[in-house]
Amino acid sequence: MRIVVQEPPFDLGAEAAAFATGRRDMGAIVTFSGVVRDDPAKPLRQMVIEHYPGMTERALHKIAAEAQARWSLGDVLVIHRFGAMHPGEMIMMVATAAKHRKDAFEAAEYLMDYLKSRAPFWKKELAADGESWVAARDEDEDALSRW
Amino acid sequence: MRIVVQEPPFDLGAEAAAFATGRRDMGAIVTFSGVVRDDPAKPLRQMVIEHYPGMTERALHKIAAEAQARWSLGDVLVIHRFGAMHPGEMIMMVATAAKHRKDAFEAAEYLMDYLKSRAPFWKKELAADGESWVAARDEDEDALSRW
Amino acid sequence: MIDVLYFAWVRERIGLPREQVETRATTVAELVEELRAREERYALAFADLKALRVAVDQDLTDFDAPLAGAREVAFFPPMTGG
Amino acid sequence: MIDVLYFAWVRERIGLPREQVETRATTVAELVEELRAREERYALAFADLKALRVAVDQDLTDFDAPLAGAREVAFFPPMTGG
Repeated sequence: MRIVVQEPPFDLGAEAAAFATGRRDMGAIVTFSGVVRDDPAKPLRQMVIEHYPGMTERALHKIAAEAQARWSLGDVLVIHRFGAMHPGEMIMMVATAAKHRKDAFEAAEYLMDYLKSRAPFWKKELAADGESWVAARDEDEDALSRW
Repeated sequence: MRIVVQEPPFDLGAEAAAFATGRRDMGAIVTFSGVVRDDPAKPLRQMVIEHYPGMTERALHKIAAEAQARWSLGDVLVIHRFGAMHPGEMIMMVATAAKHRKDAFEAAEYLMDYLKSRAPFWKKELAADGESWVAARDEDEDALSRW
Repeated sequence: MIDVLYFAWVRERIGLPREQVETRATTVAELVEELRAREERYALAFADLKALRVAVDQDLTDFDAPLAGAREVAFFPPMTGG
Repeated sequence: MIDVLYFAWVRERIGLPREQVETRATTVAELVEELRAREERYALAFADLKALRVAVDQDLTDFDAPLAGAREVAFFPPMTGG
């Protein structure tokens, strides 16, 4: 298990390749990556992610450990950035390795669902007309009920 | 949409990075990659994948187009190899880009479920004690019923 | 004349990847009957149709599919890609 | 003495990221009452507890959680990571 919380960009290609390389015992690798999205109707200047140092790593470890307890996984990777980033930049990624694709997919979705609303990150959007904190979506909270 | 059927290895990292780069309109990228798995109890020398040239590309295009019709996707990538490969080598990958993670995850799982049992590939395992065609699993056929 | 293709263990049992077949069969099932009657290796390959899949002109179909106008018929076991 | 941390708009409304608080509160809810009574900006930040989450010693918990032995309490809006 590898959990990384950092400000600078990460290299999705290099991380995905390193995670997948040489897994002779694991047939299925799933990655999810989240990108700062720009709404053409309301152009975004920057996204700033605030986090809670200490608790963030603790929460991510807990979520990843829970995924490993629930599914048969060879490995789990979580990288999440904080600080300022521009549209098109990568915010975070998770990767899971499992013998079978069902485990790898479900575990990645579980990680994402919990990471969204149980890891202490808060997004602020800076647009031409001002700045605003992104509101939590009910459907993200609802997503937890399926696990 | 990009569909590639080829014999040589592909570079998961480079493909994942190229697929994800600059998607300002798409917040969620999912990749799945399949690796030749080795069973320590029955070491595999090689896996050989046979396919049906012409029909393979046609079937993959059809599956990818159906995924694009069902989910709101920015892009779809499918790469599948044929020929001989060793344990640890990458067999195939799919990637999906969507505004929201639910669409990206579901579409990637749909692509994998259909690709498993509706695209004309057949796996043969070459082990120390002989060679054998991999049997289709009932659960792979059953997986289609959820869509 | 129709192109008949075989893949995986169907190809191995019959001993060739493709052949041209002169047939008056109007459905896939009739074509299978003609092939079965040819030689033991065909009879063996087509012994259990539930273990086989068929594509006509590169589209998966059923054994009762019509052959009218078809150029290419392929027989193979269930697919195991991914 | 307990460290009290604020994040996102809670931090902005209160105007500081953390402070040390001398308190005799035995639960988070009691601590919130003490903070609310301090100044208008605290009252505003804690106006709607349903819009807030709380962590005690870096674990998410409820507003009725006990504070016995706690070193660090953090208040923040629902998380929006990923």
